[in-house]
Amino acid sequence: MEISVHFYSYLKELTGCARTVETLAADTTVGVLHDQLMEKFPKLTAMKKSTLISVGVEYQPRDYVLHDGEEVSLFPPVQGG
Amino acid sequence: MEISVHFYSYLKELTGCARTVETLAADTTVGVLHDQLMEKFPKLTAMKKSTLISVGVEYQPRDYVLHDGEEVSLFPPVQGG
Amino acid sequence: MLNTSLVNRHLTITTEPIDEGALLCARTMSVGMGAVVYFLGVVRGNEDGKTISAIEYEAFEKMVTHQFNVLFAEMEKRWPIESVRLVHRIGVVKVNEPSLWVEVIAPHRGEAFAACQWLIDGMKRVVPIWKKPVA
Amino acid sequence: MLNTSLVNRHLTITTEPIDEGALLCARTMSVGMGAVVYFLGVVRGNEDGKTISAIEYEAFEKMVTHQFNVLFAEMEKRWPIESVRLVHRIGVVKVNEPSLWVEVIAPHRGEAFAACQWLIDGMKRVVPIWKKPVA
Repeated sequence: MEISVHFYSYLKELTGCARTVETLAADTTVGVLHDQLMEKFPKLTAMKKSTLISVGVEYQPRDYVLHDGEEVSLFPPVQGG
Repeated sequence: MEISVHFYSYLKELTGCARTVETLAADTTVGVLHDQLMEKFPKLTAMKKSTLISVGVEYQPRDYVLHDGEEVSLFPPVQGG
Repeated sequence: MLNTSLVNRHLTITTEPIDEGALLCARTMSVGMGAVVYFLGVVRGNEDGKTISAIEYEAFEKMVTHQFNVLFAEMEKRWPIESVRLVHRIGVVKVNEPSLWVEVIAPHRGEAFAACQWLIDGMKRVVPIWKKPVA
Repeated sequence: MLNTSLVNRHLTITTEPIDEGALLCARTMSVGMGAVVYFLGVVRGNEDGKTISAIEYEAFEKMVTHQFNVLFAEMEKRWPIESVRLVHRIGVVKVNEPSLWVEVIAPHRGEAFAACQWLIDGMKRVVPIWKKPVA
């Protein structure tokens, strides 16, 4: 399945791109996708602990099972206000 | 000595007047003045515990010793806002 | 009490309606300030379960001014505020109209919220203003 | 999320300056309401000890809207508020200009202060907006 991944704030600067498309086996989890992204963009590894991950507009844990066509976003801690 | 006494809010309704002048012996305390006022205006007695007393613009305790010409105010708990 | 602090203090006790727009226009704040907290107390349509049309506020004005200045001085010791402005309306204030407007400006949010709430709590403890519901 | 509550909810995410005067004019409150709490977050002239001229705010807008609505719904369960209005500016916001405006209206002061502070704390936890200082 294909999953579109968006990067925000300084994660975008670390990867050098705002968006990538990953091809994954069925039933891949958010955690496995994150590991795969850190292999592809090694600079993401330093931010591993503080990275927040959403699927669509909801936060999801590492064991969330992805579905074809879902949009995943990775970003650092939020700082509104 | 002469002490001018002002009543505010519903203490004014209980006494029926906004102001009275009391003639007191030297070194009379706020507490003694309050007792004398409750004798003169018995309806004040019911409010004894909750009555606040200021001399000029400062709150003073019952043992504060009054001086000639000072202005005393008696009023119920405040309710601004 | 002389205001010897560098804090912008503004206190108005008035029988006129509170003009939020004008108060807003008169606000000044320096580049170090990050938080403005603003409170408006409005007369509600019922008091102790009874429907009312207004509240009449009575004040012992000379003492009101003094006690507010004591509170301002204490607040300025506790929090690094740059500005405190307070307007309290007295006389008859109709339902749905504001009787109190307070604004506190400080570098950070927590300070501004804490100082503003402390000031209102202090006012309700020591500032000689009283209410009488109008039927 | 559909807003099925009777609460007046207003959310704006905008690159335009925040117009407090216009927001003030658009306020409505019923006769049962006694408290308006209003917060303004303003860009300060230094960030982490460095002098800056502005902050650039980036937002994941679709998620921002959703997460604010989740916070509003939770807030309305916890406190009897009648109205919550929030404006967050994005893009470049100059020093001394507001980036955030929040207003909460409730029957009593304590509820309005608690709800307003809870909303801002919640925003800083879950709403995907990020800052970048501009030198």
